[in-house]
Amino acid sequence: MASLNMIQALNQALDVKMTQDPNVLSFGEDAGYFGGVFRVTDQLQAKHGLTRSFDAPISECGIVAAAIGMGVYGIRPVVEIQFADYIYPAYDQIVSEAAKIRYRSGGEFSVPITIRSPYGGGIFGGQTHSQSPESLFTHIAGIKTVIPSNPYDAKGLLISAIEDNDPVVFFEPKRIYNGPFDGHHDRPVKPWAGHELAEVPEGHYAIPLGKARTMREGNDVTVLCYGTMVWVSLAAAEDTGIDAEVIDLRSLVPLDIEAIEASVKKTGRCVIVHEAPRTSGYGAELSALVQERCFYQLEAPIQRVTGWDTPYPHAFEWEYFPGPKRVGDALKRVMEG
Amino acid sequence: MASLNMIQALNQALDVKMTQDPNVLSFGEDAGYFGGVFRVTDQLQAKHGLTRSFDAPISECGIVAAAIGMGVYGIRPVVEIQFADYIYPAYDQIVSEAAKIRYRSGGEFSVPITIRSPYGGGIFGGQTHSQSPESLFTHIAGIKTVIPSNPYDAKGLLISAIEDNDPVVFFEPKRIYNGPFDGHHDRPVKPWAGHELAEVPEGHYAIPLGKARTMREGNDVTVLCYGTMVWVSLAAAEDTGIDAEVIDLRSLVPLDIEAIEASVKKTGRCVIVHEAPRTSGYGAELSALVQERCFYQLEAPIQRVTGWDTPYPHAFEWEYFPGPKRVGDALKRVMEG
Amino acid sequence: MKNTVPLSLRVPEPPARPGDKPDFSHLILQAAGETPRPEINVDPHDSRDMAFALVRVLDDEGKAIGPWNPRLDAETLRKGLTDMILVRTFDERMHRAHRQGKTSFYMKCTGEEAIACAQAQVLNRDDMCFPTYRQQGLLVSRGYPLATMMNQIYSNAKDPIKGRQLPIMYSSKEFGFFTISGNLGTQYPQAVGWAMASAYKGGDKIAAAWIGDGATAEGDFHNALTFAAVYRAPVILNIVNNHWAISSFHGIAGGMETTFASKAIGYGLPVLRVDGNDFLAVHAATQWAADRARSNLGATVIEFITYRIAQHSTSDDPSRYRPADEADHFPLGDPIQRLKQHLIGIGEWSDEQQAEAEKAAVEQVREAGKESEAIGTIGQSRPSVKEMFEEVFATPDWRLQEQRGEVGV
Amino acid sequence: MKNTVPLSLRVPEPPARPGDKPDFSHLILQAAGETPRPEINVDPHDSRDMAFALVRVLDDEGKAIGPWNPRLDAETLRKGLTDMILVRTFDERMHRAHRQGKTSFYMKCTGEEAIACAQAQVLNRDDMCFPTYRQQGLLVSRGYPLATMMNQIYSNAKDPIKGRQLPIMYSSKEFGFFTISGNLGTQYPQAVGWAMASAYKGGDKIAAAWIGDGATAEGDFHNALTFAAVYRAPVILNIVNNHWAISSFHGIAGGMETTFASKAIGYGLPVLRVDGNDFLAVHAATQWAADRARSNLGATVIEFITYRIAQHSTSDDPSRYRPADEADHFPLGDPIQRLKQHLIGIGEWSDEQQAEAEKAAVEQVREAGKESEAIGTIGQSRPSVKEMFEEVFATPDWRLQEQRGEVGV
Ligand SMILES: Cc1ncc(C[n+]2csc(CCOP(=O)(O)OP(=O)(O)O)c2C)c(N)n1
Ligand SMILES: Cc1ncc(C[n+]2csc(CCOP(=O)(O)OP(=O)(O)O)c2C)c(N)n1
Ligand SMILES: [Mg+2]
Ligand SMILES: [Mg+2]
Repeated sequence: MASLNMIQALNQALDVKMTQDPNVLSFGEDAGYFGGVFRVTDQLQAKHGLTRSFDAPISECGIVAAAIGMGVYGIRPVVEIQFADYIYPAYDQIVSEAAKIRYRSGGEFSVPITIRSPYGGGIFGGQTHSQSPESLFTHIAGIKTVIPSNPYDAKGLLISAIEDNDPVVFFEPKRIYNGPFDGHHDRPVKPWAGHELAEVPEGHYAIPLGKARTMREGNDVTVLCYGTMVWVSLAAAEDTGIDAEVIDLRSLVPLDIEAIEASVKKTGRCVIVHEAPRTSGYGAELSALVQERCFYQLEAPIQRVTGWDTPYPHAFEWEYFPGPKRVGDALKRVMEG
Repeated sequence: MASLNMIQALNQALDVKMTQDPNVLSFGEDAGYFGGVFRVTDQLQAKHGLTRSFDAPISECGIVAAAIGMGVYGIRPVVEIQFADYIYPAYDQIVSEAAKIRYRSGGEFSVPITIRSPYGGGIFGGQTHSQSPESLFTHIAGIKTVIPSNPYDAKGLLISAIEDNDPVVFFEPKRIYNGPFDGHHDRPVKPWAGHELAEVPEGHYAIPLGKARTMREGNDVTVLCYGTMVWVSLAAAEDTGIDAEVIDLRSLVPLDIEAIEASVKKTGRCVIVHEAPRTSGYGAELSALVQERCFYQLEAPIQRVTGWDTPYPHAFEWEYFPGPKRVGDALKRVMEG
Repeated sequence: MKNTVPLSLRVPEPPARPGDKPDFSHLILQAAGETPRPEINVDPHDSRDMAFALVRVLDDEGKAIGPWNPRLDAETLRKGLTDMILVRTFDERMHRAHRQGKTSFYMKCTGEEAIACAQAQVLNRDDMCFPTYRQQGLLVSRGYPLATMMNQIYSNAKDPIKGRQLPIMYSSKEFGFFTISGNLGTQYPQAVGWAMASAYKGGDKIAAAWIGDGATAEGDFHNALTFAAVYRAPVILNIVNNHWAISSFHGIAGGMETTFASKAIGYGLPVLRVDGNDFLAVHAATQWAADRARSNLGATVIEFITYRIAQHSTSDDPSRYRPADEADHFPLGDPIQRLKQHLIGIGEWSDEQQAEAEKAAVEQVREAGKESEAIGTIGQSRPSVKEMFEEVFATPDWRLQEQRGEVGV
Repeated sequence: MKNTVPLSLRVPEPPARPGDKPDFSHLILQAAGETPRPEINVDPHDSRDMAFALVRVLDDEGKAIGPWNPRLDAETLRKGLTDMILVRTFDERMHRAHRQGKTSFYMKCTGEEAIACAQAQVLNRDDMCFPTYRQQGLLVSRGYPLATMMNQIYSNAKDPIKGRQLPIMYSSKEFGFFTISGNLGTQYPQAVGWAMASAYKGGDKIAAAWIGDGATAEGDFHNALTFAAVYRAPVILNIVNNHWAISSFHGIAGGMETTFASKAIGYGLPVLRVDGNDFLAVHAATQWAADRARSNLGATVIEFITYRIAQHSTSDDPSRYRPADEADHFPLGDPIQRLKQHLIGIGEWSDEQQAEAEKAAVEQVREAGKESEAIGTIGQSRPSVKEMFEEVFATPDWRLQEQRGEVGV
């Protein structure tokens, strides 16, 4: 079994589906001949042909609208939004159209499309190459939101997203494309090579949407996280020696509420970690759900470790990015609470 | 002092500011000669001239972008988005531009604009005339979000929004434009006439953004709400006889956290009410904040009474709309908890 | 350099407001037969003038003349006429139904019937239409049951879209009629995507989309034309210029600066500017565009010049913003009268037949009304409340199941 | 009707990929002097051909000829030349700085210097420019301190925008340079709004905006032209067609279907298509547009034909998607060489002066570099961390104060 990084794993998911299903095609800005600025669609045009992996005009709105029309026709486009920070021009087509077409047509029309986009910080990308807009999609009925944290999941989840009959927004944590960055930016970067979750089987496999993955079992506190923050949270548990149960949600909608409830009822404590600004981030929903369902088991206030309520600042990457230190402090606070 | 409905009060706020400040102007779809589909800008063109209150092309994105450019120039445009359901094409200009220009320019440029838009349900408007997208704006650093619940506040808050030096999204609960609808749709509609909060002083007055209003003092439970839900919540307290403290937030960002904390610490219980879908609605943020700050005073799980996680359905208005019955049930649950 | 004059902001105003004399002198017109008919494989650069011409077939006497005459047989023309009569009768009836409190909302297409009714004859049933709320003629012409349209309007138990949408937001996959969106313009680039998929699959179906003069200002109009041109999508992009967008005249969308048709030039797309109240011209222009699409030559933009005779919707009152008699001065007349005049002129129709057709239409609508009202009008009957929670996703997640439980359905 | 051929999806491809022979035969060219110069009050409908013509002043021998010759004095021309030399020198230096790890990112405008440098001479200092990331020439020509540009690029303690933005996202109100956005196209309709405000106030300032060929596909391009036409805004809307958008050739934005200039026709806006590597043509065309705006005649669209010689940014490698020698085959040459040739031709410049100017530029940049690097390059020096929390709003709310407390600044 090959050891792949996340880019290769995602590329393989697309290749597998395009090989298997002539109705799957891919397009986006610089995603055709060039293979995407992060190379996720590399070689797909050479292998599958010009009309199955092609470049698109710089119009995120047009890209998603065209994909919706294709989905309505009955094929399964996978589109790339070059950075999540540029998804907003497409927001109306996603919220008003993709999310509502099945419902408003009484089930006659549907939109089986996947919208891929690199997201998140930690790369000195400044305010327009670092954003984490996931909660702007979790609020929208009719949209699924998926975020992998490793190569194995990335391939299996992307295959499920493509096979799903509803629109899926698939955010790729670009900071961990090449290795499980844990927020210790002062240490040498680990590559995926050799990591057990980089062992990616050839061919087709699907990971169901809505099933979380327990990355670390623990009894003291439950940590809810996704994307890059999974590795930061694991590092924080490591650094503090607190016996945290680290849960990688993998999919925010649908959400694996059983796994969350079971874990918090076991530990009695909860810390939520994400990169997006705190106010109305997905951590707010998770916090509300946990206190609604585990109120009588909670021994301390749920803690949120998040990005600040500011735009993403270029020169203050590590003060903004929720690193292992900040997560560790929250783990300690919640244990004292 | 005249008794005005909310439309007249908002119209007066615009009239006062346009009379006072030549840099204030208003535009939007059908908002000029015709005075807006809800008549909020009625007569402003006749009184202040063609270039101070005019019609705009049907491009919400263009309307907001033009307003941003005007704000950067140094004037104070107030634009109308005909329905909040149509604000999404402008989302990129609001999120990527209006919200970030002061910050990214090191404070050199700013965007003192007001984006008015009728929002909310209860009018059989179906999925594109009933939405409550407020939490899509509270998540965005750099945007203020204001929602009045009565004519007096509507005028004072809109004047503050126009005078504010940052972009303000001002959502007008269209269901209560003409009267304090309390969700008892089977009863005759009350008009504003005669209501004490319809007593609107002539001329200029401002209500600071970020100050909540306690609509009803109570000791048993704190109800956090805004817009139409203020009246529904008051009715629920009435109907159940539960001694609820009903707090009208008036502004979601900035938020009056002191008022919330003080009240919940007093009552030990909290119910949050809004029309928007539950998942990642503003209620999630409020719930998270309350449990973070009042954890040790809480005697029961915080309850959220909200719209469902579906598009707004035309034929099921009163099953979707959070009415006094549903709020009342939550009040009872939280008292038992 | 300093300014020669101080700057001033220009805000366009319509030639006439309530009380003023209507004025259509700004409208670029041409006599029937004057505009040439290019080959369908014409180089768009050689046909730019079409954006400023006007395709017309029926002259003032109702004679069909010139190169665009589609030479339709009488049967086809009579169907077109009776379809238009039926649409108008249906609109009248449903408008009354609103006043009677049977529906919360309605929108007529009075004066614009020729567009959808003629285009429905050109398009195949399995071509996909991405309409606005003023193309009910597509459904009527294709024989979609009037009672089913009413069931949707009444959101009653037989509403095919299960009470989820405002009245008139029809959807019918079987009739090639894409679910109408309440959001303007969004369907335009979607139609291009659908057409791209059809081309990608090497199929033979084409798409057609409609947009109003006002909505051309939305970014999605630009997105649609860009993608249609770049990928040479087999789609017909119709602009229905009825001169008003609720209370805003077409000049607020740029209609006083140039023709809407001319927007196609900047994308290298061929375009036709057509008399939208001339059934034969609409038919011929649509056939030309459809032939191009089916011949893999790509997209065509068509601007139809027409006039919105009725109020925007039942929530609107045009007397507040335009002259009450403006419609009477619209130089392109009424599509039903013009086709009737033509048919009578060629001896294929008579005033008696017209009277009968109108009676028949009233009868047909009454029958449908009976059938639909027997199920119920707004509030009397509706789909099961559980429909509120169905089909948000293909399969509901736990949230929807729990919330459905809270409602107890 | 059934299809005559099965449909197929067309995806445009550039004439040449790596290894192929470069080919610009698709480019519509005209000889210098050929294109007429309309009066500034020309009716846009009578000047549509300008969208397919090419405004050029410098002929192949570097002689200035024809109706568009701005007849600039030698001083102005020499400043233009030395400005362009300085921009190119600055770009080279900062590109090296990136390789040396002094900055995380950089973008050059190599080959496009004439556009910003000539336009800066026409626009007044208090006109507002809404640039993209390739108009650094505006700042350089207006005398903005190079060291301050570097401070921004290094996000050091003297960065005027306080470390909040990516390198090269300059902002200077004093120099009429609007804060560059990382989001493409957004500035285009904002410039129109700014111009509307200037007109509303009866002032005399005009706005100018720039957009790339690729970004014209964004909806904001359409929004800008619609609002500019409808409200007759005093704005110059520049399209910089450098033939590439990262790895996508202009055809992906529709550049093979027609000219980008022709998009103006659909809004009734006057347009010029200009040799962007001809300093005199850029100057003259911009003057024509500025005169129109200042005369309250409204907006002008200008397409500048140029070529992106360098990689898109320091993150890009063009050898993967286009011929390495494509730039050498670009028919409009290099703007610096062409203006130099002209100045020498009229006896106002020499190879010696050129050599000196280049030396002087290197010196000037080195001096600035010293000054800025003394403060620090990326990582060595930066603004106070509290700047992370400042100016989100005019006054911070409790959340920002609490969060700032958490960071302890
Ligand atoms: C995105 C969006 N903005 C605004 C509206 C409100 N609205 C509904 S119809 C209409 C006017 C449309 O005019 P036009 O495009 O000319 O079509 P017509 O009604 O004349 O057929 C407006 C502004 C909407 N439905 N969607
Ligand atoms: C909204 C948005 N989408 C995508 C990008 C990513 N991006 C940055 S530059 C660029 C290419 C722009 O090409 P063009 O407009 O021709 O300008 P040029 O770089 O050639 O000057 C792209 C796709 C972005 N910055 N913003
Ligand atoms: Mg119209
Ligand atoms: Mg370019």
